Amino acid sequence: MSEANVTETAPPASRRDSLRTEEMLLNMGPQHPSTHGVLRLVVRTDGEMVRESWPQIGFLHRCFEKIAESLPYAQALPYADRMDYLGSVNNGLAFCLGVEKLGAIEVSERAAHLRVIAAELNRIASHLIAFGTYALDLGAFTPFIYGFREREMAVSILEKLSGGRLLYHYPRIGGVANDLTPEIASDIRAFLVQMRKVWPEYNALLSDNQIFVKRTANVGVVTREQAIAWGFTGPCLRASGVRFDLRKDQPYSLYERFAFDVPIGEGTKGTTGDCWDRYWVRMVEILESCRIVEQALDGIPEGPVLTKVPRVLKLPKGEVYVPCENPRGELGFYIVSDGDPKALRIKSRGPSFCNLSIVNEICRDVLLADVVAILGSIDIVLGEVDR
Amino acid sequence: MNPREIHTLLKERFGEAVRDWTEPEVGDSSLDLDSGSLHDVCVLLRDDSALRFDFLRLVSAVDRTDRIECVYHLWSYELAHSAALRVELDRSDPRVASLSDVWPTAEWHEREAYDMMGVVFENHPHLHRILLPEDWEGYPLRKDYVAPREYNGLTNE
Amino acid sequence: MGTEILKTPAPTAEELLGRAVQDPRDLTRYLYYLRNVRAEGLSVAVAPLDAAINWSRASSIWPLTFGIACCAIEMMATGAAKYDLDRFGAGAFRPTPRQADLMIVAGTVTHKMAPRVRRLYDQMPEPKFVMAMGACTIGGGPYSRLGYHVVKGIDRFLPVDVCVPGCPPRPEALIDALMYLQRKIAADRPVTDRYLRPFFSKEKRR
Amino acid sequence: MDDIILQFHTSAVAVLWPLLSKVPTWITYAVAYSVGGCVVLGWIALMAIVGTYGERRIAGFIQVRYGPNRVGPQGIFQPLADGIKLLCKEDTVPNVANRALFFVAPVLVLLGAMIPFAVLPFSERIVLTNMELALYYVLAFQAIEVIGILMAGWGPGSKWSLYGGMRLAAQMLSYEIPLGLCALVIILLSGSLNLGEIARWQAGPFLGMEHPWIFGWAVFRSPAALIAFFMFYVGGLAATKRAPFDLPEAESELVAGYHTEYAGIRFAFFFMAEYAAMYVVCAMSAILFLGGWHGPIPRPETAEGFEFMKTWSDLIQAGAPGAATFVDRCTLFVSSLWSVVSSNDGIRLIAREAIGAANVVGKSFFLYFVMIWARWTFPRIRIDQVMHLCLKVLLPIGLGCVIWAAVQVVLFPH
Amino acid sequence: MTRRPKNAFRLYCTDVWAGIYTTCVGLGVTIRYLFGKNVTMLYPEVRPEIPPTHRGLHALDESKCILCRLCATNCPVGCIAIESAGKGKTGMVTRYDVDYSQCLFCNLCAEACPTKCLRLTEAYSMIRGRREDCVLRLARPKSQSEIDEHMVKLARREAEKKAASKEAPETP
Repeated sequence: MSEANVTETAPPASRRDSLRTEEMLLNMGPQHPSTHGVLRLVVRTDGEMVRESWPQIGFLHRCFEKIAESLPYAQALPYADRMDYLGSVNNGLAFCLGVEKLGAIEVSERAAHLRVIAAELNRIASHLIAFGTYALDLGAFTPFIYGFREREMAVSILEKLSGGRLLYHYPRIGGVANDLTPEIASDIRAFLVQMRKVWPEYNALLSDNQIFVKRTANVGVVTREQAIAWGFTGPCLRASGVRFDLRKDQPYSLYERFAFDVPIGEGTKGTTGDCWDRYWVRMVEILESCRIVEQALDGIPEGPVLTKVPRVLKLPKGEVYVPCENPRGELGFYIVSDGDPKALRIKSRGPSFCNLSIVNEICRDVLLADVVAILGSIDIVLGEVDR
Repeated sequence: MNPREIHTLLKERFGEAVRDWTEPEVGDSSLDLDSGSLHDVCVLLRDDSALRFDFLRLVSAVDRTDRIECVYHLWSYELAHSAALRVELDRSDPRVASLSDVWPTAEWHEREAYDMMGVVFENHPHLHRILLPEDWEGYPLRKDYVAPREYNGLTNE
Repeated sequence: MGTEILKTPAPTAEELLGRAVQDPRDLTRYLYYLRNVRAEGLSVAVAPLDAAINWSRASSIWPLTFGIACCAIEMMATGAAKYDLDRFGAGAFRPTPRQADLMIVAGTVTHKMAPRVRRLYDQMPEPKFVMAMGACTIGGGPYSRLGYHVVKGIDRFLPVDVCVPGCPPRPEALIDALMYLQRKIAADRPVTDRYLRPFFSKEKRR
Repeated sequence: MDDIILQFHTSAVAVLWPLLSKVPTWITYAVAYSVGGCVVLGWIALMAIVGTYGERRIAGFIQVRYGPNRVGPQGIFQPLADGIKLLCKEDTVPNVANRALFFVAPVLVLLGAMIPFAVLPFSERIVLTNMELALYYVLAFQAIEVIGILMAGWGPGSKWSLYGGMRLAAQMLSYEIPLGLCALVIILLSGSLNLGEIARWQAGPFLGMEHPWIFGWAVFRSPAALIAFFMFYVGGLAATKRAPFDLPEAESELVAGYHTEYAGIRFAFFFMAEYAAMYVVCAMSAILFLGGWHGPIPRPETAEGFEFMKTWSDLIQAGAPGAATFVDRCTLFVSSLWSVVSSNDGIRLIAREAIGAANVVGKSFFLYFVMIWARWTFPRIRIDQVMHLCLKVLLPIGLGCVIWAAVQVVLFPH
Repeated sequence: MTRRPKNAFRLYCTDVWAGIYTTCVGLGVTIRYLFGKNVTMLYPEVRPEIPPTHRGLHALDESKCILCRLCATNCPVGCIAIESAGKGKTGMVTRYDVDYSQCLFCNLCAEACPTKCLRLTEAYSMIRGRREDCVLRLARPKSQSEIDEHMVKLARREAEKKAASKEAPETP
């Protein structure tokens, strides 16, 4: 619904009793503490009950697809990092895999292992932020700070590896930017030990807390059919009971080599597919990612890190779509090339874009506080929604 | 089922609406359809027991300078196979049936295709710009698009 | 003190900033007026009032929770445990523009977002400062050449006090920027005018 | 044991300055009480400063970081800096605001927070007014703050503050009843509404012990009082909109709840009122349930019947006729004060009052710390869960405690 | 009215007990951290240790620069502006500005440099008051006389080479 024709609907005749009640249009506008960035949620409320909500996006539309068409592949890669700035290694990885599949470029095993390590560390860091901001949405400020404490350790490792703190530009077409040194390897092991030690504390502080459970269980329930119909992917889809993980079902970059299991929501604290399940699937995924990083670190072979790629890379005529498992869901680049150094069209599928489209469907007849809980549990990043 | 078998199954069901099979030498293959029969094909793809495509992954509009293509990527969770549909529309008035009643996720994808490329999807619940402001002229992702010099008071150079 | 000192205009905030003491921990930098009273011929009564107001404004800058994109994550990291913005008195992130002093614009400002950012700036009460964090807000950043929807720098519609280059800038750079802003506030003159005459004095403006 | 200010006024001042006796008594009473009031106002301001500083430092240490530690030594001047900055902010009033409500609201909220300080005793004798219905007075005047915040909700005309105001109304309705019931338990057990009386009851004989050290506290005297203490504290959390109950100014949902549109000094009023109200709840719980000044530190005994004021005024009356000029009247005033204070009983009495005050303030600061500790640990409760908690959980338990207390008073008094 | 579940009272009690128990557990966690060690790095006094691979501000070694301008062409945003006196190896860099209001620190320029004279260093903090100052001038500012003198040297070397090449063709 565009801004213009959001009209003030008069209350139905049945309620025109003496005490005239009126519905209110509320603007959880682009600047709101709990909209995870610049999302505008126009909400029609009757007192505390929310009747309807229209998410309005586009406030962070940074013309990624136009830029990706007018720059050669190697120079468009840093822009892919800036799409989902919390999982920027995964973005770069999806972009590189697409280009490598179309250009049939070989990647050495060591580079594939390093890509998996960086992607999983980035997933842990992103889930820690999701844990922190979700607690912040529900009013608990301390878990947010504890989440950032662990995230600083992961980020300092990725900084030693790639040079950047948030936007790493680490996967390159044909391999990775820098090599792993033994010092970084020992840092990673230390981080894994700390993460496993602190994980039960997070649960004690938040997951099992009765107030948190009361605020999230049985709130914003998304059934299995609804999740699939609305294009849910990633932790939100798995929370609704669909056991589907791209790293397991369509493995890429040597993921088939690592043993890890895919957590799905069983409705332990409420019904399957409620906010608590979405939160819990993310928490268990942190542990799974730790297992993957450990196995990747143990099995890393020797070898070159970046294969020689011609400076002016020309991809053959054709199109390719390689989906990857981004912390928020399935992220893939549909690359159409015409044989010249610039792509004809690069369409990026942002998981948050589809996950957000269900907000109007489930935020019906719920309390205002629940809208915040539902929005937080879907864990959207606006850079990916608006591209 | 790999794309080729899907193509033969659709070919016998819809006959000439489905173009003949072209095997691309690099990258993914796709089934070419004509825009009129898109909606029925999609309903069949979703409901047929052998296909069960219940997840619309991606809707992308590609501007090939003389024509505009709409490419739909589908995936089935039960049978774990994927398919890609391609529909060619003429550039001056790109028009195709909306799939938002088949897959609700298509609603936002189609609004973005309209916003970026100007493809009009018939009987879409509320088709208008999703990313750019309401009063933005032109469709940015067309090859002949010229960026505006100035928008409500803020210059662009 | 001769009256001719009042005819010559006092140094601007920029020049004073250069001379202000660099070490942020040294409390006397707020009272540097007092040290220079003899030299610049200020009226002793007014200088301490200036210094006190500057000190309180610089020591308790409340930023607005206003994260747009990637730089917002680095702003959160600065507010979190390892870099702790609260040590500088600037940790109380206020959700409403009414109670905020500093607007850290962290992230790309697009054409659709610009009027909202301008309205937020107008809603903030008067002694307000703007910090342009990240290359996108200073001059359009990575999207300056090809981004049709991105505003090329927020100084086109907002008065910017501090620019922090970086994509995204490190938390240490953000803390340096905050200390730069504190020094800039210390050089401000809330109560006296350009010729160092107190606003509330009844003397006619020349 | 009447008020300290009344005694001081009748005995010492009236006698020493005869011309004062020509002035109508209510003026001199007013002056005396306003002096006392200013002292308490200073204490409220101190509470606001200690509150803001303590909250940010303790929150910092809980979150493994340091709070403000650069503004002055260890960040002591941080509240001062916040205060001056808020004072010098521009005073913005939204043009859609209902100006009358907008201006009155912060005043009423601060007033509502300050009123209970009139009866809050710091020690056995140090109290502004030793009112008989002190407990009833405190519980009754809590409603002023509610009116203030409802005005703050409707006044600025912003949708967010309207939500904050309405949420507070719902919250106040649901927690005031259990709060009243817990107070009722103590009234039944101690038999009086006067806070001094309640504290003395907790020092009385219990289980055969003549001077029960801390086992005389109401909390140990009966299980009903123990449960009532926790419910009173939880109700107090809801009253001061803290910890899991901070719905009216819920940052993440309602931007900033009822004080969304307030800036500068008006916001400082809300800020100060919040910390003053926190101290009131902590002090009330300390006095009603944790034995007021009969705290962990034992207090020295003074001779039976020794009254500081009475001995001092007798000395003054004895020397009054001899003192003619103003100067030696002052010397008489000071010398008699010095002689009473330095007397053996005087020192013991002052020590007794000081340790009593230390007990009361110490306990309320510990409860203050628990409030801050709870705020930085728990997420926020939804508004219907607050009502469920207060009306469906605290209320039945509260009624049970009242019945238990009544039965206990009848079966085995003291 | 929804029918009350059979074990409503038992649910109610477990609810209340769970509430009390988890609040105590939560308080236990935070109190341990209250008396635990802080992780804050007191920034202005304690300098951060930055890894060598850090992509910070640029640094240019003028002597090794051969003016191939690969760094400028490889930059996605085109924020490097180079001016020179003369071309190729013999040329002299007169102006080498990196415009930090556009740069995205992606290290593509440093990787493209054949002689590795451009490098992204560990420096991270460049705070400016205005946008115009956000430009890093890497080349040593050269006076006009120095440039002219360099051009003269170039012209003289050119003349000798032409003279040498004129004699060479006659001898074979």
